[in-house]
Amino acid sequence: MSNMPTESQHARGQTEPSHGAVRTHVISFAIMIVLTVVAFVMVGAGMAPWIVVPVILALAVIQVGLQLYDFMHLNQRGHSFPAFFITSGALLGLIFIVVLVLWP
Amino acid sequence: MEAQPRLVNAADRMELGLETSTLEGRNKVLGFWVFLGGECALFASLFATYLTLRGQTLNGPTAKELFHLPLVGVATLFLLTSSLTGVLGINAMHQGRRRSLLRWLGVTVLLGLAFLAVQVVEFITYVGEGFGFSTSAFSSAFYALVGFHGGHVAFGVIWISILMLQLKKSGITARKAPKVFIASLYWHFVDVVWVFIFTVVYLMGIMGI
Amino acid sequence: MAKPLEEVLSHPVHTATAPRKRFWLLDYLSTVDHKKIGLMYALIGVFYLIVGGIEALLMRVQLFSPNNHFVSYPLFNQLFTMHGTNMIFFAAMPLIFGLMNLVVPLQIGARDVAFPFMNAVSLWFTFVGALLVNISWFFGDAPSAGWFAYAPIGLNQFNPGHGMDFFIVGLQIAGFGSLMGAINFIATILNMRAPGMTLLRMPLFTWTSLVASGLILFAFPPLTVGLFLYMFDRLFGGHFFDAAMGGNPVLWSHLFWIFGHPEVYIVALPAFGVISEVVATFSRKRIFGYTSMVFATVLIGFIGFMVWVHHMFTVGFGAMADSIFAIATMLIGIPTGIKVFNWLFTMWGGQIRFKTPMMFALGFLPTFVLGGITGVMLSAAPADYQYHGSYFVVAHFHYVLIGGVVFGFFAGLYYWFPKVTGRLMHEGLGHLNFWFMFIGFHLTFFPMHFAGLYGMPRRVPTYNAGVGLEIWNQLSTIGAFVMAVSIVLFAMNVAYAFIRGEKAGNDPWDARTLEWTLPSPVPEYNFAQTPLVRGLDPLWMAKEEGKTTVTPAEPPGPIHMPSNSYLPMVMAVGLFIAGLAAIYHRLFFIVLGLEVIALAMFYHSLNDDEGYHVLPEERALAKGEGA
Amino acid sequence: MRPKHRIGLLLTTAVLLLGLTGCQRADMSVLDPAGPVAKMQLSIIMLSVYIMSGIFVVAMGILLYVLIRYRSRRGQNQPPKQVEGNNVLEAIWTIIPVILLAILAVPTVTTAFALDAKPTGSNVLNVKVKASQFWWQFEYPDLGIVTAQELHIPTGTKVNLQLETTDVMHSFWVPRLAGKTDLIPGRTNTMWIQADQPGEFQGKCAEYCGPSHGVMDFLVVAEDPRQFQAWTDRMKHPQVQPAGDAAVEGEKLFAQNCASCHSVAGTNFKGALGPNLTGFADRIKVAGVLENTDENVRRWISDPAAVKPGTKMPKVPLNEQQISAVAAFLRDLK
Repeated sequence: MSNMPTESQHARGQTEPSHGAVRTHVISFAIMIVLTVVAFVMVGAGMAPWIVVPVILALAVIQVGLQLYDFMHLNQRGHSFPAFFITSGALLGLIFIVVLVLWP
Repeated sequence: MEAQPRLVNAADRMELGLETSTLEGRNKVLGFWVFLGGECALFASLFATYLTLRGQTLNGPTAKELFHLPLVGVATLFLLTSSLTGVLGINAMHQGRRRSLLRWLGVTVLLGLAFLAVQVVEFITYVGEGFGFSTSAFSSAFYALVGFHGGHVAFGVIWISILMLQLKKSGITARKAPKVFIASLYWHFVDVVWVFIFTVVYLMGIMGI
Repeated sequence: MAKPLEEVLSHPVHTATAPRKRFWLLDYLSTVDHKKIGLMYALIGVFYLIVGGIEALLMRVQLFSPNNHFVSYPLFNQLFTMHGTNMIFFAAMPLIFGLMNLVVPLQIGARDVAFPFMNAVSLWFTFVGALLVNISWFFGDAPSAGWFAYAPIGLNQFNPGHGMDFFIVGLQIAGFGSLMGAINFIATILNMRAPGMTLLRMPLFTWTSLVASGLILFAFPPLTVGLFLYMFDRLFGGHFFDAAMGGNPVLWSHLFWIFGHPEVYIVALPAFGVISEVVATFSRKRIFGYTSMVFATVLIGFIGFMVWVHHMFTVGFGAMADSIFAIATMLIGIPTGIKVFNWLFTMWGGQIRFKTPMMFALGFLPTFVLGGITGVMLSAAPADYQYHGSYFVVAHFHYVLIGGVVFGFFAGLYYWFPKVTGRLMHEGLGHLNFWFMFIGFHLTFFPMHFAGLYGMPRRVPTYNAGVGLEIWNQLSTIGAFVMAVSIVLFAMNVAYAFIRGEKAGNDPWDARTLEWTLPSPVPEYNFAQTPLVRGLDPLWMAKEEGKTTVTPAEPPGPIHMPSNSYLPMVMAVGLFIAGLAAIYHRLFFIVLGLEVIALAMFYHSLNDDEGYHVLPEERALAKGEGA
Repeated sequence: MRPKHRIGLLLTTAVLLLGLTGCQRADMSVLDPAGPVAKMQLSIIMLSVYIMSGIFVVAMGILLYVLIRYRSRRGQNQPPKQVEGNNVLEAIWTIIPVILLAILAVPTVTTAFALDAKPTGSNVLNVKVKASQFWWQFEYPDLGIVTAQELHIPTGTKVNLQLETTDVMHSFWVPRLAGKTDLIPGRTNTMWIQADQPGEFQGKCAEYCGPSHGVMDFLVVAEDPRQFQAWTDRMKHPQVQPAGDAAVEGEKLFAQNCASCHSVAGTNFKGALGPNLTGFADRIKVAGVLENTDENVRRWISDPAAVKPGTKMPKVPLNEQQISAVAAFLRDLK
């Protein structure tokens, strides 16, 4: 807070975010829609659960990765702490779920 | 002089937007990511609860009898699209285009409201089919998980609306930017949770897993 | 129209100066200063330590002899429920947040925490949460399902009164406070370190605070969910834990212990941090194996989340689950052992000075080691079938929580007291305080191991005569009163320090870290100039170069300060009203309370108070500041 | 004075006291097992005690040495050498605990699996245990016997327990025979016990279950197989012949006031809410906690909640004389 003036000097060299970002976001979005449609269609088509379940879970994970890395800017530099906390939360959450499912 | 974290951070910030131009902003953004880590644990606990209890339908309807794919599909479409409009809003903010930012945030709020409307319709239908909160352990767990998510969406709608009011008044400033940015993080996170909800609750529920 | 970036960033520096002085009480009620907040946390902690202690004494009197009727069975159940709840949530938690608030920003060379306003909100939420749980006594119905509140004994069918509702709502509110506090400290520690203070140059107390905050972050949400489900079951007809309706009582046990086990490390790790600081300072030696200490701390934090099922070995999950969690639990012994040996070898080759903080640290070592080894004994699942739910477990966790945490905190209180108040406590009284606590502690809890092995279950208001249990219980009761005397001695010592305590000066202990470069008591802005850190123990490094203080990293300039605000207290009052109304099903007051909070948040968000600046000239006028 | 002196003193005192109390009747002691399950569990306890004592002694030895050798002395003007660490030492105190824990982990796992294996065979006795606030029911499905508060088992025989609860969580614990297993609503747990010698073994509820959790006691009565056989015969064909006027009057009062909850084999009394009272006269305890004397029976009936707060048994509207009559009837249930 007190060092705001010095901070701003560094930020002066900031580049305008490129318009390419919009294209990336739209492509990510298109992929998400496709993945969602695939998941819905697989279930709607009544395929065998032992194929469908792992596939739709994998599709969900890919979608979430897109959200985190593209929409939430986790791909940008200086995001190691955010990445650490969100992965820790996800990992521990997964442990909670697995243990509760195995030994309810 | 040896390595100084501040300087490294400053170099990192070159690529980033206005939201991290002040220490206050960086605190807000990091703090909010940390909070989202905690939210992971929160929703994981709710998912675990749901997965533990989903077979306990007693005399009430089962997931397979209950869920309608098209309804869920529409809701999903609304929420996914709102995630895109949210990030486009942040893009506009980074370019300092306030009107564009407000427009995108407005669309995001509308899509959020549309999602909530679908969910309200869905819940009313279920209750009409004899699937209330107290029907069975399964119904309690279902409403807890999906309702908690819906509550998050509703909160996000209110939050972003208030931010829009403020943005109208003050414009994009170094103090406003982090607030808008974390609201967008929140919105994307809510979307992330929904992806797992439609997969684990609805799709797997319809398959009878 | 967008403003150009430059214009946005060169936001005019506020020239507003400090607001006029307030009456001290109003100042504390509205403060956002981490030091004052820390002090209030510590006061809450000590207050509930005494309340929980009185509850413990009543139980010990009841258990002095078999078939005693000093208190009724239902009252006894309320006493142990409130004892556990108060000690864990409202004594230990506020004490750690108190120490963290008082010390962490000073240790990392920061002027404040990342979110000063939210810090005050955390404090007030903790305050009203504790109040809500404890006023249940005055509503004639304290909770009686144990601090673990197992379902279904806590559900309406078996617990029709309002006591459980007070418990659930109060914990929920305090839990929100803790969660916000944790986020605050993570952001503070990661973002606000002085220039040059890399992660591996942070003092160990800061490290343990960081890891403890991380544990709160991931452990409290499962409790939040559990409490919500409990509330739905009790108030809104849910069926999460009611087996008759397909619910699963074990689900609550899981959610509770997912939180409950890390909770032990949440309160223990900062205590380990205190011990690391105290042992290094009073041996006049750098901590031995700093890096392995850091990794041990992080490892304990992570493994701490993978062992909770050992609280449920007797639930009947089968040999596979029991084996996995037994081994995971044993693994925690390894980083803990590393810590113990590092402490021992910090002292090895040092010049040990037996000041009061060091006495508590030395008392901590054997006590905590005993608690640790009984912990490993408990982890062996088949043996645990015998220990589980018996007094052996009571002995074990009091060795960890009193031997580890309380001794650690008393070491910390004696260590940092001069920094906070500017006064030294009395050494003689301090030693007396230590010995009473140490002897009283072992007299109380060592016999409990045997009571457990002789077949005494926990949470019983009476026990069988003539089976060899009397002697252990009588020793315990006597010891409990000896411990009570030690708390009185502590209170006397604090009073003494305020009345005639010696002036402390900047660095009374010949210490090593940044907080000891500051005047005692610390000025509101902490560091007039942010220090430049060039290694672990910056003050010690400066001393080795013959300097008395650490070189600053910046020229003197205006210091930004956040403004005081009553809003955190108002929000807490709103939550208190809403909570009480929820317990008694008064919809109007629920809405009213929530509206108070919403309006306060809305006002805070729109108000955009940018604080004020302390200018160098003003600082020069202040006393104790070598201008 | 330094801390570990005190510890040493306390340890010695504690061991001494342990020896002294060893002379007392200690029929709930984990350290005095009377069956294979408790013996297996004790062996793990002892193994961990040995390993852990070793670690404790080493650590405290170092502490003692350090405190004597490195206390600050007059005339030390130079600060001590600042040591960063020592990789070899740190490796040692990482690896040695790993080895020690592995030594403990192996029997832990094997014993866990051994105890988990359900005993089979023709001579295994099956018992269904049902816990309620605050009493225990024991049903022998193969023998057609139901009893309460006292579990009779033959010595040298594996007994399979099937554990269920009717209300809240409880935990079945007989320290001298086996560690505990919880009884949880909606689940059926199992465990097995065996007594190697005849005797009465005190059992306790070990999971907090309400106001009278502390007095939710029961007994396991182990008898040699012939005596057990005799007991089962008596339970299958109980003598229910009230002798004397008081007992006859008691039977009538029982039918009016008690039979809706209590059942007695060989009679029309079929209440299922409270403990089965077949063979009541043979019981060692009343309500699981009081010695089975005439006075205690009357005390229990006249005000059950005074003995067990929160019990479901109501205060029956009977005068003192009527209560004595009911007690007389119960005394004749053999």
